[in-house]
Amino acid sequence: MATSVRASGDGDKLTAHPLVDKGAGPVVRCAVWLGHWLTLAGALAGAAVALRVLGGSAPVHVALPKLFPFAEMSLHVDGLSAFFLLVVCVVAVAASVYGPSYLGAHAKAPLVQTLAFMVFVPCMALVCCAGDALTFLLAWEGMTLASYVLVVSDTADAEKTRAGLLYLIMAHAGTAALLAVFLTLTVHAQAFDFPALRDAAGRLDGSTRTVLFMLALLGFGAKAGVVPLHIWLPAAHPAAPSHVSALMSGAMLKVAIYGIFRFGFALLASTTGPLPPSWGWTVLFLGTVSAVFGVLLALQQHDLKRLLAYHSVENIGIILIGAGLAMLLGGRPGTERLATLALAASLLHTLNHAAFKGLLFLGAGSVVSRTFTRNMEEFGGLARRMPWTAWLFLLGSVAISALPPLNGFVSEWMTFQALVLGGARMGGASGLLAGIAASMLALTGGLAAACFAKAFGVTFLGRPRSAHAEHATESPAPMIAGMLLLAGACVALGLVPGYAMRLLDRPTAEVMGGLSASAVVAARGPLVLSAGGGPAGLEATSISVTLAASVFLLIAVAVWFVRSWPRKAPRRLAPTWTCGMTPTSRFDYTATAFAKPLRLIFAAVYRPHRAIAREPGPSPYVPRRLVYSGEVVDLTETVFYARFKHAVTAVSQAIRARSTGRIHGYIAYVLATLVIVLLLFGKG
Amino acid sequence: MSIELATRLINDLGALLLVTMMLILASGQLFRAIFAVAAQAVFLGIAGVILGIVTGNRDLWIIAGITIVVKAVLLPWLLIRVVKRVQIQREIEPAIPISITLILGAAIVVLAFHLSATLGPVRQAITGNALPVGVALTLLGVLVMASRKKALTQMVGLFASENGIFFTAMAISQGMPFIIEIGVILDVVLGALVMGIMILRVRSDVDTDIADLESLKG
Amino acid sequence: MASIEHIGAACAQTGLLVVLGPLVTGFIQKIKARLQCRQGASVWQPYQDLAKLLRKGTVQSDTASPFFQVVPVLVLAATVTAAAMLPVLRSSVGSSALPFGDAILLVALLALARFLLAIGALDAGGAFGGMGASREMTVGLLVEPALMLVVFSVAIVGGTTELGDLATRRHTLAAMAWQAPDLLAFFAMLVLIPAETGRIPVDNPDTHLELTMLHEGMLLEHSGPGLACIALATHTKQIVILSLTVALFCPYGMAQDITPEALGLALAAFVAKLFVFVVFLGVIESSYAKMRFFRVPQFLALGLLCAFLSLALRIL
Amino acid sequence: MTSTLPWVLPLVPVISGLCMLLFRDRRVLAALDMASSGVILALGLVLAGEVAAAGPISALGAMRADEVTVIFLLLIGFLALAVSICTVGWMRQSLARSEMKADRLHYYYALVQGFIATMLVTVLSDNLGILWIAMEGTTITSAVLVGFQGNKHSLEAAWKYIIVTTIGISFGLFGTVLIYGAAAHAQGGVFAGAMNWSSISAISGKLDPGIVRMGFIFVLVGYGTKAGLAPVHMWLPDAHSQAPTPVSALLSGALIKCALFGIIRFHTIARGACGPEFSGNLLLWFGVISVVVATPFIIVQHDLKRLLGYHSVEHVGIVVLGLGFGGPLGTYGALLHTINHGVTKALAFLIAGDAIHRYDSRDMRVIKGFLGVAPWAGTLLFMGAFSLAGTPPFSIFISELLIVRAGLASSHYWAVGIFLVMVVVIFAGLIHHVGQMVLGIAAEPVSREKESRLGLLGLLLLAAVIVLLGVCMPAGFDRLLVRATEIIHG
Repeated sequence: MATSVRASGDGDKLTAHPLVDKGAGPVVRCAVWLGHWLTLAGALAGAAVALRVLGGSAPVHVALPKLFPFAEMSLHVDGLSAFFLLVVCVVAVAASVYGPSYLGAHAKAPLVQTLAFMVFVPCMALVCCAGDALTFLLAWEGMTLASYVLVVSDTADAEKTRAGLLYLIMAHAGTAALLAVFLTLTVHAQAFDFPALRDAAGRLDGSTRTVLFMLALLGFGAKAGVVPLHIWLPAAHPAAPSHVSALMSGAMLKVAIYGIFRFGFALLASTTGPLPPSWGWTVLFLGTVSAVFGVLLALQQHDLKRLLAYHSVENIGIILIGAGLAMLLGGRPGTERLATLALAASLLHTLNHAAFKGLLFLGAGSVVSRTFTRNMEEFGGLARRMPWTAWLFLLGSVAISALPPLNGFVSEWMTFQALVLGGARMGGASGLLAGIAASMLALTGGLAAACFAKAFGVTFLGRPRSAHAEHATESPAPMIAGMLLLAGACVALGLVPGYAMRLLDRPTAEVMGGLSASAVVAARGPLVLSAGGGPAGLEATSISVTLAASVFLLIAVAVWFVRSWPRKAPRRLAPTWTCGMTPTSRFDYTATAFAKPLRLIFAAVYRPHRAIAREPGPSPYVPRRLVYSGEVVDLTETVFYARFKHAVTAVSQAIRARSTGRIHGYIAYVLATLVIVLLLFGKG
Repeated sequence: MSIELATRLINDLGALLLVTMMLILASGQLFRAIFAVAAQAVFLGIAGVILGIVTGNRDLWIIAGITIVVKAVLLPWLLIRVVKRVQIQREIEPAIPISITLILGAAIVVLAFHLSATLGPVRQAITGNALPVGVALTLLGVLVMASRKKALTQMVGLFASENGIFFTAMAISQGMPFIIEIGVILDVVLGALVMGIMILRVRSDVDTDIADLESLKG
Repeated sequence: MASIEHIGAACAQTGLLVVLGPLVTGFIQKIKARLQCRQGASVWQPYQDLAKLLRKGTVQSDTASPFFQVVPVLVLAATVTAAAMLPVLRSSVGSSALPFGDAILLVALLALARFLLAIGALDAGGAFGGMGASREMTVGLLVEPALMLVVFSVAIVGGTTELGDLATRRHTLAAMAWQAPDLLAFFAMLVLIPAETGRIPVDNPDTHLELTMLHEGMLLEHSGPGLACIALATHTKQIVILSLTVALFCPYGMAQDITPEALGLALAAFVAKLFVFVVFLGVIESSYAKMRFFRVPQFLALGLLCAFLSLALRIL
Repeated sequence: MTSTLPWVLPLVPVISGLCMLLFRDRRVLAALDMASSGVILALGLVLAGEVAAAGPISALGAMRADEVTVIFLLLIGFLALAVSICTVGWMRQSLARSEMKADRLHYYYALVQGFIATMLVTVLSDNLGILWIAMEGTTITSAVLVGFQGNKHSLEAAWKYIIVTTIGISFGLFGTVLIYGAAAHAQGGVFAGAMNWSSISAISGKLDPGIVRMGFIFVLVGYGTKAGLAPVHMWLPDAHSQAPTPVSALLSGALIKCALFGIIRFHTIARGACGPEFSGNLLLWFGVISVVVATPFIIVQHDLKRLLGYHSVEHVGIVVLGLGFGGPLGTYGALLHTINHGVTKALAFLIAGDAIHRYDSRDMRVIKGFLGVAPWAGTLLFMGAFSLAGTPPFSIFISELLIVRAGLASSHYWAVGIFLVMVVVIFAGLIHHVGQMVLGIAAEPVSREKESRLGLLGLLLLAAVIVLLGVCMPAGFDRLLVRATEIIHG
C-alpha cells in the first residue's frame, strides 16, 4: 500500500485529447457546470419519484422501446427499488452540487469526467429501477465502465491505471457470475422480466436456487467490496475525483447491495416458507468478517481517501449483518417482528452510510483539493484554515463512529437489538453466530471511533506539517453546500429516525410480506424507536435519541454557562508544553504513531514490517537523521490474489515458452488432430 | 471391360499407390521422392482411363490426360528446376527418424482401413478399396510433410497427399464434375508456383531453407 | 402527571450521581492512603480541587483551534447524560412515552465522551496529548466491546437493554435469577472497572509521569474551569460505571414507588453497594503495580473472553 | 428465382484489379480500391434486398445467394470498404517508412482485389467444389499478400500459412469428395445435382451417416485449420502479425469467416445426415479448446498484432461454440458473433497498425500513452478492446450473451462455466495490455502527426456498427439472422 499518493500528477498527460480542455477555458467551465446541473435535475426528479412510491403510491412501471428481439425491456420501481433509488439520488444531488467547483479546482480532464459522471449517475439509477434482466445488466456494466473512466481519467500515473484495471477485472468477474445467474433464470423463464424470472426460480429446486444465490452473492459481493473480494475498492475509490468517490462509496456499493436484496429476498426466494438457512449464514458471516477486517485495515491507512474506502468495506459488512439476520429470522413463526427489525436496520444503515460516507468523502475531497495530497502526515492544523470543512468532517466522523446522537448510532443500535433478541430466539449455532456478530460489531464500533479520532485529529488539528497545509484556504461555497446537504441528512436521520422508518415501510412490507418497519420500530411515535419482538410478551427496549440529544444539549448549555462565568482570573495563550523546548510541528503525533499500539496488538492481521534508515552523523551516538518507513499488508491481497496472479502468469509463460515455431510441429499438430478426431468421432 | 475386372485393377492400382507412398516415406533422396510422386500421378492417370472405359464417361479420359500432363510432368519438372536452382544437397534430412516415420505410416494405413471397414453399403459407391487407400494416401502425404525438414520435400508430400484425394475422387462413380477437377488442378499448380517462388526468394534473400525459419512463436 | 414525576426522579438521580462522584474518588484515595499507612487527604478533597479549578483562569495552547474550549463542556455533558440513564433509586427511569435509560446508548455516550476527549487532546498538538489520546482510544476499543457484551449477556435473558426494566425483571423474572453466566459477566465487569475508571493496573490516576499515563496525558493542556469540567466528568464516569454494574447485577433494594422510606432504603442500599466497590478499587489500586501498556490488552482480553463466554452460555 | 448479381459481384473486384495493373499512381489506385469496395457493398445490399424479397437466388447453377450468404457478403463488403478507406493513410505512412515500395503498389492493390474476389466467390458458391476452389484461391492470394513485404519474418509467416492451410484445405477437399460420394450413392450411383450444396442438403436425410460423419470430420479439421480453430491454429498468429495491416484486418475480419461459412454449410448437411448431436458436439469441443488454448497466449503476449491474432482464435472458438450449443438461439448468436467480431477485430487491427507505425514497434511494453499521441484512435482502440472483451454497450456482449444463454438452454453447464472463466481471464489480460498502451505517458520519440480525417472516417464507420449493434437490433437485420438460422437448421 502506498502511504503517500500525489492526488494530482504534475503536468497533465491527457491534454492532447480533444475532450480535454487546455487550461479550462470558459466554454469548458460552462459545459462542466451545465453537465452537473443536468445531473442534479435528474437526481432531484429521481428522488421525487422514489419518495412518491415510498409515500405509498402505486409502483411506477415504464415499458422501454424493444431494442432487442429477444427481450422486453422495462423499468419497474417498487418499494425496494424506490428506496435504493432514493439513496442513489441523495448522494448524487450532493455530488453534483459539489462537483463543478471541485473539478474546476484540480481536474485533469473535466469534460471527460463530466461526461462519465452524466453516464454514471443515470446508470446507477437504472440498475435500481430495472424491471428486467437485460436492462439490469446493461445499466450495471454501463455503471462499471463510467466509473472506470472516472477512476483512470483523473491523472495518468501508473498506479491509477493499475487501480482501474483491478477494479474492472473484479467487476467483470462479478458480472460473469451475474450473467450465469440471470441467463439460467431467463432460460427457465423464457423471458427477461423479473416477475417471470421469479416464477421460474420458484419452479427450481432448493439446491439449484442456493447455487444461484451463491453465484449472485459472488457477483454482487465483488462489486460491494465484501471481504475477500474487496481489494479493488481501496485502490479505485481514492483514485477517482472526490465527489465521484463519494458516489462510488455512497451509492454504487449500495446498488450492489440492492442486487443482493433483490435476489436474496425477491427473485430467488421461494414464495412459501423461509429462506434456506445457508443463505443467512453466509451473508451474516461475510458481513461480520467484512466489518472487522475493513475497519482494522482502515486504521492503518495514511491516505485519507483510502482510509475512507476501507471504512466502506466495514459499513457494507454492517449492512450485510442486518441482511443476513433478516434472512435467518424471516418467514419463521414468532420472529417476523425481529426479522423486520433486522431488515429495517440494514436498510437504514444503507441510507445512513450513504449520507455520512458521502459527507466524509466530500470533506476529504475539499481537503485534498486544497493541499494537493492525500497523505494525512502532510496535513495538520487545517481546522483553523478551513473551519467549515473541519466541522462537517467532524460531524461525519461522529456519525460513522456510531456515536450518539447522529444517524450512525441509530442503525447500529437497531442492529444490536436485532442481534441480541434474535440470538436469544434462535439459540444454537445460529444464535451463537449472531452473538459473535454482535461482539464483532461492538469491536468494530470501538475501532471506528479510534480510527476517526486519528483521521480528524491528525488531519485538522495540531500544527500544519507541510507548506500546502500551511497555506490552505477554505473551499468555495458550492463544495460546502454539497457537504451541508449530507450533514443535514446525517443530523435529521439521527435525531428523528422515526420519520426515516416511514420510508422503510414499503420495502420491508414487500420483502417481509406484510409487516412494515414503522409498525415494529416506530410504533410509539416518530421520536421513539422500539425494538419489537421482546420474548414472552415482555416489551422490548425503546429509545429516544431525540430526548437524549436534547438532554445532552441542555446540560451542555448549562455547563458552558457555568464554565464561561465572568471571573477576574485572566485567559491567556501559551505555547503547548513540550518539556520546555520550542514546539514545532515535528512534536505532533502522526497518524502512524497514533495507530502504532493497534499495529502491535493486531500484528497477526497486519503483518507489519518496518525499515529504519539512519544517516550516521559526526558522532555514532547522534545520527544526522532517522528515516522510519513501515507498512501493513492487506492479507487477502498477499495471501490469495498475489499468488493466484503469479500462478496464472507462470503457467502461461511456461506454455508460451514451450510452444514450437517449427512448421513441422504445425503440420504434425494438424495431422494428429485429424487422426485423434477420426478415432474419437469417426465411428458411428 | 467388366466391372469386376475394373474393380480389381483399381484395387491393384491403389496397392501400387500405397507402395509408392511408402517409398516416398522411406526414400532418403529428394529426386527419388519426386519420381515416386510422378509415378503416382501416372498410376492415377491409368486409373482414370480404366474408370473412363468402364463408365464410358468421356470427362474421365480428359481428366486422366490432364492429370498425367500436370502431375506427372509439369510439377515434377518444376520441383526439379527449383532443386537445381537452390542447389541443396540431394539427401533428405528427416525431422524424425525414418524408421519411426514408417511405423507411424503403417499405423495410419491400419487406421484408414479400420475406419472405412465400418462404412457399410456406401462402400459400393466407391469402387473397391479406393476409400481406405485414399484416406491412407492423404494422411501419409501429410506425414511426409511433417517428417521432413526441407521445404521441397514438404511440397512433395503435399502433391502426394493430393494424389490420394484425386484417386478417391475418381473412384467415386462418375468422378467429380469436369469443371471442378480442372479448377482443383489449376489451384494445385498455382499453389505450387507460389511455393516455389517463395522458396527461391528466401534462398536468394537470406541464404537458408524457408522451412528452417522458426523465429515466429508463442 | 406521570412524566413530570418521571423527569423529576430522573433529575434527582442524576444530581445524586454527579454529587456523589467526587466523594467516591475521595473515599478511594482515603482507603489507598490508609492501606499505605498514610494519613491521606480528606475525602472532600476532590470537591475542593474542583472549586479551586473553577476559580482559576485559563491558559490555552496557541495552536489549539476554537474547538478546544468546547471539548470539556461536551465531555461533561455526555457523561452526565449517561449518568441520567441509570436507575439508582427507582428502577424505571424513563416513561413509556419518552423512554430513557438504554444501556447501549449509555455505553455509546461514554464512548462519545472518550472520543471528544481524545480529539481535544490532539488539538493542542503536543506529543503527550497525542500519546494519551492514542493509548486511551486503544484501551477504549478493547473495553467497549467487553462492556457491550456484559450488557448483552444480561439483556439476552431480560429481553431488553433498558436498564430500568432489567432491574425490575431481576426481581420478577425467574430466568434472571443468578446463574453461572452472571458470574462470568460480573467477573468480566470487575476486570473492566479499573480500566474504565482509569485506575491501576491499567492506568495510574495520580501521576503525570508521561510514560505511565493514559488519561492524564490528554488533560495536560487543559486548565482552569475546563480542567474542572473534565475532572468532574471523570468522577462522574467512575460512579456511572460502578452503578451500571450495580444496576446490571444487584439492583436489589430499589424503590418501586416514591415514598420517603422506600427511597431512603434504596439510597442506603445503593451507598452500601457503592462502598463495597470503592473498597475493592482501593485494595486493587494499592496492592497491584501498573502494567506495561502493551500488557494491558491481554488483561482486558481476559475480560472480553469472560463476557463473551457468558453470552455464549446464555445463547446455547 | 435466378439473378445475374451472384456472378456479377465477384467480377467487380476482378475487373478493378485488372485495371489497377495499368496504373502506378497511389491516389488512383486508392480511388479504384475504394470505388470497387463501395460498389461491392452496394451490390451486396441490392442482393440482400432481392434475397429478402424473393428468398434464395441461384445463378449459373453453381452460385447461390441465400440469407447465410448475404450475412457474410455484407460483412466482406463492409470490411473491404472500411479497410480500403483506412489503407490510404496506412499506405502513406509505410511508404514514408519504406516498408512498401512505390513501384510495386499496383501489385499489392490488385492482389487485394483478387483476394476479395476469391472471398466473394467462396460465400456465393453453391457448388461445394467451387467453394473449395475459391477457398484455395483465397489461400494463395492472401499468402502472397502476407509475404508481400518480403522480409524474413513475413516470408516465414507466408510459408507456414500457405503450407498449413493448404494441407487443411486438401483435407477439406477430401471431405467434400466423401460427402459428394455419399450423395451420389444416395442417388443410386449417378448424382444429378452436380455438387450443389442446395441439392445435397435437400437429400441430406438420405445420406449414409457413416461416410458423412467421416467427411464432416475431414471438412471440419480442414476448413477449421483455415478458420484458425485450436489446436490447428498455429499459422494464424504468425500470418496475422506479419501481414500488412490492412490485410491482417481482412484476414481476421473476413477470411476466417469464409472458412466458417464452409463449415456452416457442411454443418447443415451433417445435421441432416447424422442428427444434430454429432456435428454439434464436435464443434462444441473445438470451440472450448480454442477458447482455452488462446488464453495463456493472450495473457503473456507482448506483440500487439499477435495478441489480436490469438484473440481471433478465441472468438472463432466462441462462434463455433455457439454453433455447437445448437438450437436457434445458439446459431443466431454465432452468426451475430461472426459479424460483431469481424467488424471489431478489423477496427482493432487498423488502429494497431497506426500505433505500430507511430511507435515504430509492435511491443506493447513500448507503446504507452497512445491516448495522448492519437486521441481519437486511442479512444476507439479502448472502445474496440472493451468490445472484444465483451462489455456492453458494444455488440460482442450481446452475441456472447445469446451464446451463453444457448449453452445454458442446452444445459452444457461445464462448457458455459469454462467459457465464462476464460472470458474473464482473457478480459483481464486484454484490458491490462490495452490499458498499458492507451493510458500512461508516451515516451519520446513518437510520431505525433495529426490523424487523417479519411482514416478516422473508416474507423468511425466500424465503431458506429459496433455501438449500433450493441444497443439495438434493427428489425431487418434480425429477420435476416432468423432466416439464416432456419436455413442452417435445414
